[in-house]
Amino acid sequence: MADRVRRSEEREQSAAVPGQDPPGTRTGYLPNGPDERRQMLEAVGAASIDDLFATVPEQLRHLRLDLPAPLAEQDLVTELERLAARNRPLGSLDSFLGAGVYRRYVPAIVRATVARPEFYTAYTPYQAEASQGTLQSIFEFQSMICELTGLDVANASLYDGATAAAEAVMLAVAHTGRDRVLAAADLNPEVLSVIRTFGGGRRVEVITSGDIRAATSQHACVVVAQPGFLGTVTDGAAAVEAAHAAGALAICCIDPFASALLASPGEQGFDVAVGDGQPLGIPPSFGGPHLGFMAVRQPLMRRIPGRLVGMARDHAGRRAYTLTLQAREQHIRRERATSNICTNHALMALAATVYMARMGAGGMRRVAEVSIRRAHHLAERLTRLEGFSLVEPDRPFLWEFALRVPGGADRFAAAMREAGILAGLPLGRIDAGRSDQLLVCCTETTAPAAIDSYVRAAERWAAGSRVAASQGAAR
Amino acid sequence: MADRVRRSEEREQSAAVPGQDPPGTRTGYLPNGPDERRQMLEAVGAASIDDLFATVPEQLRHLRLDLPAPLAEQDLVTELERLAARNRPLGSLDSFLGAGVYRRYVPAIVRATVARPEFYTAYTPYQAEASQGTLQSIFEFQSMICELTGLDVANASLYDGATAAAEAVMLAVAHTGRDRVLAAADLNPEVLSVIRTFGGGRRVEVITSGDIRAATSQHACVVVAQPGFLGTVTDGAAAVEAAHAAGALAICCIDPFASALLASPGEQGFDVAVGDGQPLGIPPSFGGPHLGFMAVRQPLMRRIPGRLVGMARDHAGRRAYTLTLQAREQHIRRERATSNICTNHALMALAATVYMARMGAGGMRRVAEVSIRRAHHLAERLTRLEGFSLVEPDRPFLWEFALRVPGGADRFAAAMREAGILAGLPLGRIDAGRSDQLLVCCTETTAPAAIDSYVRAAERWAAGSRVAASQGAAR
Amino acid sequence: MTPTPPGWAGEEPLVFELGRDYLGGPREVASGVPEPPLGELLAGVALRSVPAAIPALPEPVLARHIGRLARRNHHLHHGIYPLGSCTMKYNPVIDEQLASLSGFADIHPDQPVDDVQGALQLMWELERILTELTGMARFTLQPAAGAHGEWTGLRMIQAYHAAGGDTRRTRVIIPDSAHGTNPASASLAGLEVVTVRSTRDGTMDVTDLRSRIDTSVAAVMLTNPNTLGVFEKDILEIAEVAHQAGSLLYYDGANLNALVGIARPADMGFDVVHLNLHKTFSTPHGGGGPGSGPVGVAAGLTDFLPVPTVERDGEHFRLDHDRPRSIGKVRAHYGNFGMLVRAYAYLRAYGSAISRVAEDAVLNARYLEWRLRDLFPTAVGPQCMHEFVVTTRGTRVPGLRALDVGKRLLDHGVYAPTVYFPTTVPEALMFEPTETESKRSLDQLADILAGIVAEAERDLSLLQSSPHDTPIERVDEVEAARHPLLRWLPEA
Amino acid sequence: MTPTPPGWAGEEPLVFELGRDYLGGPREVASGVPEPPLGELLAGVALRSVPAAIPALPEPVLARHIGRLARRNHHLHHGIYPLGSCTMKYNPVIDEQLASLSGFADIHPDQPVDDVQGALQLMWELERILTELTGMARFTLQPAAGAHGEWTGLRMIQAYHAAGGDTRRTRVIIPDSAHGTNPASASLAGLEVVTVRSTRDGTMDVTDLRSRIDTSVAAVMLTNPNTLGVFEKDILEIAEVAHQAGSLLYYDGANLNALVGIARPADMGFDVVHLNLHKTFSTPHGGGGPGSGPVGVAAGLTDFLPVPTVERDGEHFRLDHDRPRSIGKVRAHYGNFGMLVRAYAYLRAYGSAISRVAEDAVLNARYLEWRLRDLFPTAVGPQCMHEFVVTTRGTRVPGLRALDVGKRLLDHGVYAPTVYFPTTVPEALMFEPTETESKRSLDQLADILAGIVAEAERDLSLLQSSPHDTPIERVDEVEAARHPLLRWLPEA
Ligand SMILES: Cc1ncc(COP(=O)(O)O)c(C=O)c1O
Ligand SMILES: Cc1ncc(COP(=O)(O)O)c(C=O)c1O
Repeated sequence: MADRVRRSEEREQSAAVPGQDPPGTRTGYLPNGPDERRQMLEAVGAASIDDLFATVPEQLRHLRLDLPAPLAEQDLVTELERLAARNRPLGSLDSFLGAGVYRRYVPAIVRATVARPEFYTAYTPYQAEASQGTLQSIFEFQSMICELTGLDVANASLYDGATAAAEAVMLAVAHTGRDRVLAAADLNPEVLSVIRTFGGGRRVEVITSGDIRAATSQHACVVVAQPGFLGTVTDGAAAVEAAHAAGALAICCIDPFASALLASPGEQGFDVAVGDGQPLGIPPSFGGPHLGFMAVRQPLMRRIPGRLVGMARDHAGRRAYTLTLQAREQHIRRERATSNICTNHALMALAATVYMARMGAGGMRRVAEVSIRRAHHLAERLTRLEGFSLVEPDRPFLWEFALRVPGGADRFAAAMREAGILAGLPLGRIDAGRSDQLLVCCTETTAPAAIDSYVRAAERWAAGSRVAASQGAAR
Repeated sequence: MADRVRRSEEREQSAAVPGQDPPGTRTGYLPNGPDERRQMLEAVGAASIDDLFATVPEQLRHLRLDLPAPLAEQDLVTELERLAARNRPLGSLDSFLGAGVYRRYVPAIVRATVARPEFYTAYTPYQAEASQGTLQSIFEFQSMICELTGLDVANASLYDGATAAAEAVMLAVAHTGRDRVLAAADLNPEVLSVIRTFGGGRRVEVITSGDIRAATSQHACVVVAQPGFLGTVTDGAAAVEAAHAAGALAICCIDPFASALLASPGEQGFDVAVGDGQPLGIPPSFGGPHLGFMAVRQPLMRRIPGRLVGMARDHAGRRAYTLTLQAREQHIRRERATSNICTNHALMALAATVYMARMGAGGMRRVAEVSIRRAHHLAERLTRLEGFSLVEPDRPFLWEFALRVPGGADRFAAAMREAGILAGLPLGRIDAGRSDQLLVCCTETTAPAAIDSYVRAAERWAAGSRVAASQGAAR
Repeated sequence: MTPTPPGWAGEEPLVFELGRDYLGGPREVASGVPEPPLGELLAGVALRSVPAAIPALPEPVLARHIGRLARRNHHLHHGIYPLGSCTMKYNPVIDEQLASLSGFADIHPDQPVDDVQGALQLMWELERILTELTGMARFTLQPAAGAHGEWTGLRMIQAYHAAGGDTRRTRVIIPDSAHGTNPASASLAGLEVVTVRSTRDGTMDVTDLRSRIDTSVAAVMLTNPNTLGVFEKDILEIAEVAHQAGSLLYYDGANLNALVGIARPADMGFDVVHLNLHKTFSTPHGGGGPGSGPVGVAAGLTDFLPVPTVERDGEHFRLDHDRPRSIGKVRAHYGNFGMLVRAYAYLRAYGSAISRVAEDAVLNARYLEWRLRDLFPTAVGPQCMHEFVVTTRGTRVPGLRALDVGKRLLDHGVYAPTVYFPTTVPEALMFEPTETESKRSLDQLADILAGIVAEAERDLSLLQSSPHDTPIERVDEVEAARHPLLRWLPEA
Repeated sequence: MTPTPPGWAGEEPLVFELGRDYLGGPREVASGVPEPPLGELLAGVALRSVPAAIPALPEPVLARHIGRLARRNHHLHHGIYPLGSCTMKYNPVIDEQLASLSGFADIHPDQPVDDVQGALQLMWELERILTELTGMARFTLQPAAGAHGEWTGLRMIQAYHAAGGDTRRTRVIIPDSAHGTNPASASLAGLEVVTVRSTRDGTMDVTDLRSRIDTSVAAVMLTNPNTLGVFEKDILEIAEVAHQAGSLLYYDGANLNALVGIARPADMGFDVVHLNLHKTFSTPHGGGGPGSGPVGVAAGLTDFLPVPTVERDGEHFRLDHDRPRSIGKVRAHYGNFGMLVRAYAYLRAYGSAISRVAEDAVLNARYLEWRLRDLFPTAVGPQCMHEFVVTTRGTRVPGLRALDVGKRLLDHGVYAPTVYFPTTVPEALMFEPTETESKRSLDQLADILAGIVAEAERDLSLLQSSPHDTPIERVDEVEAARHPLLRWLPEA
């Protein structure tokens, strides 16, 4: 009897993938079976699937691709879990890595929200009437970014903090008609090089300087980071003063948690604030997708790149949200648009919105505080060890600090890694002159026990390098 | 400035938990803050929260409970992950455990569906107009269970397969007015003991027998399992014949995958089919929540326990679903209800519904087939080893088989576990006479490589026990 | 009303109408082993003659079906769910995520105990917390729901009396306001039900109790606060009466949300207690279940707990199956473990602050009751605990029915309160807001109800034909029961 | 229409209206370290004078807010989303679950390479699959979206010409039917745009191209099939013309869904290609993003790829930052890795059967086009690939506008097709059903459209005032743009 069933299954076989497929099974995510396909081909008057591609020159078709066999969902899981298992998640280590990407606690409701098909399977909210959910959440995001940065207008998101900074520079170039950019030397190096690549096309010259007061009337903008790449607090007011004195725009690359605690960019007088919203409920994910945000002062509103959502009324007088001021955008303005951005990072903006609404300004501040306390505590204990010192002992820092370690930062980090500790980013990778330095980060997810482990392991290292040093001396 | 903010936070403190809480933070999931509480107390004319409990005798109040401090979500995760890490998930081992609980592949869409708040936060669908989602999905579940069992009426779910079997027995007792039950000796022992506990209250006598033909006119029902606890196929038709000859009901405890492949209970003449739907997309979860299902022939419809959903029309003539035939249930009939069940396992029924809709009868059959092939292959290879044999070599089995192993099943299983293999359930735990036996299971999640590992480890064991035996002989 | 568009709220076909493929299905795993014909492996076994008519839906089709069904449900993330007696409190998202950790979801009940120490520890610790909150000596975590717990508790009470040689106790006293599961559970346990009246203030009539109690009574079953939301003020006297007659006192813990952390059933004199983790401790209701109904007992009854119990030896946890006086097994395995994980997580989140739950639950109910004071007469006076019952009898609107108010609420995105329960109150509307509704939400509900009553004064028929804005209108229940259509049929 | 009830579809307050607690927040972790006053740790640092007005919402309040917003979105699990050019295909649920595995989501870009071998291997293998599907030599997986890819590709083309000493090429040729990002990307790269006409059949006018091409042209940018859904039949000739002039040929891969596994851009003569993983390879659109726009290049351009590239040494994978001719970095780190995981999973699910995607995508479009043949004139004849453009000009209903048809569709639970694009077609409706819509769904859409046209014949105003059954009606866009209100204000 089973055989009778089997035979009738063979009908389903017709369009299946050749090979060892059992009859009737379907590959991938195609709803139509052989019956539907036959009916549709007949309807459109095509003798075969091949007929549909008649306008494609014959010589281009009939590929023989070297691709692996299709996988059942269960096998796909096995395969991807195998790859995932070849990575060591931060949660399985004691991690002190930061440098622009942070392991912060992601509340359950944030994860659950971005997993909802109502949000993740929706498109850019072109049809406002059927997209109020996305639109309102973006409006809330814009409002929160304005609150956080102290500025007037924020857009619906950009790709990441680095491209956001580059877009800000392009905005300044367009706004001022100038083609030089003065960037603080302690910008995140990833951010700086993206600004350079963006600037390159339009022949914008990017100069870095330790002295941000060097701004002149040739500069479109001054770009500083809060905190700087090495975790230290920047004197934003001074940068603003210098920029404005030169008629340039003042741009601040800000960490959102810094903005929750410190005087905001708006308060300090910046014209533009950009940053990466990854710490706001978005996992590190090996560097992406993260979240670029940008906020500007009112007069720059029409120069802002990307989507903007506005609050309006529907014809029945109800509150409604809609994409607005689209005349800045590529689909209307084409080559004269303020940017080429189309697809942005809306789902990440949703994550950040839910994160901020859950934590509130108060909760975010306390996250910043606990991170600061832990980092300072760790720094204090480490710098008591022989050979360990702060690179910038005189500048206040937040939750990251540059640490000078004995025996080479790369070797130190490797030894720590043996002990299950990601001790920080060896700065020699970025700047050969800093090969004895490590950028160390604490957050609210850095367990106090991990701090103890770090100190103990560093003690062992210090002892070892003392021995090595004395042996070296003896030799 | 930070201090100014801090001080104003103290307002929020009033109703907070004593101890080290930072000002303004909130515990748990309470939306109202101190301001709202104050307003509400005032409105209802209570001077304090304590006032609200004035009707509770003073001597009962003012508890000093010994409970741990409240936890932040992040700390809660740490704590629960620590406990979870003290368990060894099946996925990290090569598991051959079954015995009524199966590790079958759960398609992603099943997991995603039961994680939707529209389903998991809803109540029993009392108000049909606002509960069509749950109601329609239950109607689909009932229909699928009917299709699968070949019977006419299925309910909206019961707690698990064991209580479903007990409810079936109670149904038979009520239907026949008889108070004896003949149960096949190879019922799952968990099921059998639950039947006994249920029967105990109403003084129903449960007799087990290897010969199901022993049914007499004193028996309310004959209960058999398909497959039997040891994985072998039961001759359902014979059980039905014997039951009906004695005027008793024939009840089949069926594995849903057995029902997808073998002649269905309905086809074989059973009056009632029950079982556990856990293998239909529900994780093992240390034994629960699983899913009891029950289907009966039409004449028994008004005796079925639990909820039933019917298809009907709304006042506008649209198709609508609603709870129906509630006169069987406790909230209407109280002590004369067909059962006391109220809360059931609806969400698990939803999981099973989505599972079945994804796999279809064909997909389920192929899952059964691949399980059978693997189990037979493993059995075949193992029984080639010295000292290993099938306990019931002459009875056909599905994906589970009882294996006789040399040197004691408990010791064998312990040794296999050392090698990362859960070799099966040592049957001595249930029946001291079977201490040399192991119940071994394969499913579609049993990797062929795991089967190879099993055979290799068993070879080593066989070699070891040969040595031990020869040493014993030498001694 | 414009016709419901197929898009936002129209009819959704059945799974069976979305596909007819009973043979195909998703791509499957390769067996990886030799594949002799199945007939060889299953020689002589009767296979299905026709496949079950369960279609395999392609994932995009199935996902949309689910998405559309989901939208047809009221749920807690959509609006208030003030179902009295059901404690529809918010279910923390984190609890869902924790329960699905592979270390909890992917473990087998028959794994060696060394593989499941975390699970056993969690159960052991949860049992300790529940004993602390109730004052009982021990708990079984096995029952799958409240009713299951009631029956389990009664079976233990039977075993207790039998162990004392007292086999004449075949009756259970239950107040008239009790939930239907109480008498039904008694009956399933083979016990006879004796009903005791309530007094005018909604509490048990102690005189009536005294007149009915005798040595045939195995247990007195009570809910406290009772289903009217009123604390049984005579509880200590009731306990004395019951115990003096040799009866035990059973606590239906469905309403513990009013008292958790404030007062303990053991201190009131209860001997056996069941809790609904799916009420008090926020495990989600899942559209009807699963729940979890642990049962706690006083010291004299611990021998009768279902097997197995979870025991601790130093740092090691184990299952104890060897309990000769146990009533046996009440279900397969050890309980709805996934629900236990959620409840444990919930309890650890509140920890020593758990009484805040009861405080806010009562305050919310009292406030809502106050807001409705001029709309509906209360059943028994205004001193409710976590829930209260009002009636549509005696309002400004003659002919106003509880059902119609409930149905009209649906149009406002609010679920109806429990209606027509307890049965002792005519036209009852039973509101339980729970502690997780904000004041804003309660004010909104009160405003909506005021609007509905005003509307009813103008035009009652609008209520009587409501709801209007839900995916369907009222269902023809009579026809549904007269010609029950309980399944899809292939040829229908 | 009855007034929208607050329940099922009413207004939802803003987060800012649901709470005002700017100081509190959820319970926090203890620092576990000494806590000197913050002022000591941050001596001399300017702190915020007032907290940001971002309220902390209790979880139950926030969850309901999200639940109600979710219900106000059309999405793929609710209905068809036939947005032309956007490839709104079904997003497999498993891909979401896989991307959130801690082995993928919880890894840091600066971890030692030995800690992230699985991630690098996945990227390396994905790159191989993309090269196989396109015929390009190598890919960068870094660009975050199509537009980002376009600009990255153009920057490489600039670098290529510059490396050959050819610095005069400052222009890009783009057809009039191109997507807006093409010219915008060119402009961002500092290139000037030259527009080439389309012929009547919708393809590029090769004569016009010949007349405009010269040694100032760095690249010719094409989409194929183009935005009219028509295969550029002269593609081989176009490639020859471009190459003969020393220009490179750029492929906007947004429409690869029509050809994946059927024909390869490299074989057509393209030198640089960007793909939209969020279109062809089903990573979800997320309400606007994130996407992923890998760029592939022919062998002569691999030196210019952004740093770093992923390289394989035997069984070991590494990042190569040391590429002196690279255009540099185009974003932080290595790409939208979470999207790469999804696309890789999708590609492995189809594997060698990937051409079935294109087959069914084209068949579905062709079938829908056929079903609509009597309702709307097509823009360029009936031989579409994966999408097609029709117009409301010249239908039975004078005055019928694309916008009104689109809006009326919303009432039926169908998203509007892309309207008014490409700009070369007046009153354009651009349908792309994708391969993941069933025939049943296409028939339904065609029936709905027939109904709408019939309705328009009777009463056009019903369309013009539509939608009626969505959470809101049409928005006053003009007012929105005139007085832009782009944020909530604390005192508003
Ligand atoms: C007072 C009371 N007792 C008992 C029960 C039964 O609990 P369950 O539904 O979990 O079986 C309920 C449930 O609604 C109840 O409200
Ligand atoms: C033809 C075409 N090119 C380019 C793009 C831009 O892609 P993205 O939105 O990913 O930047 C699109 C997106 O809609 C498109 O349709």
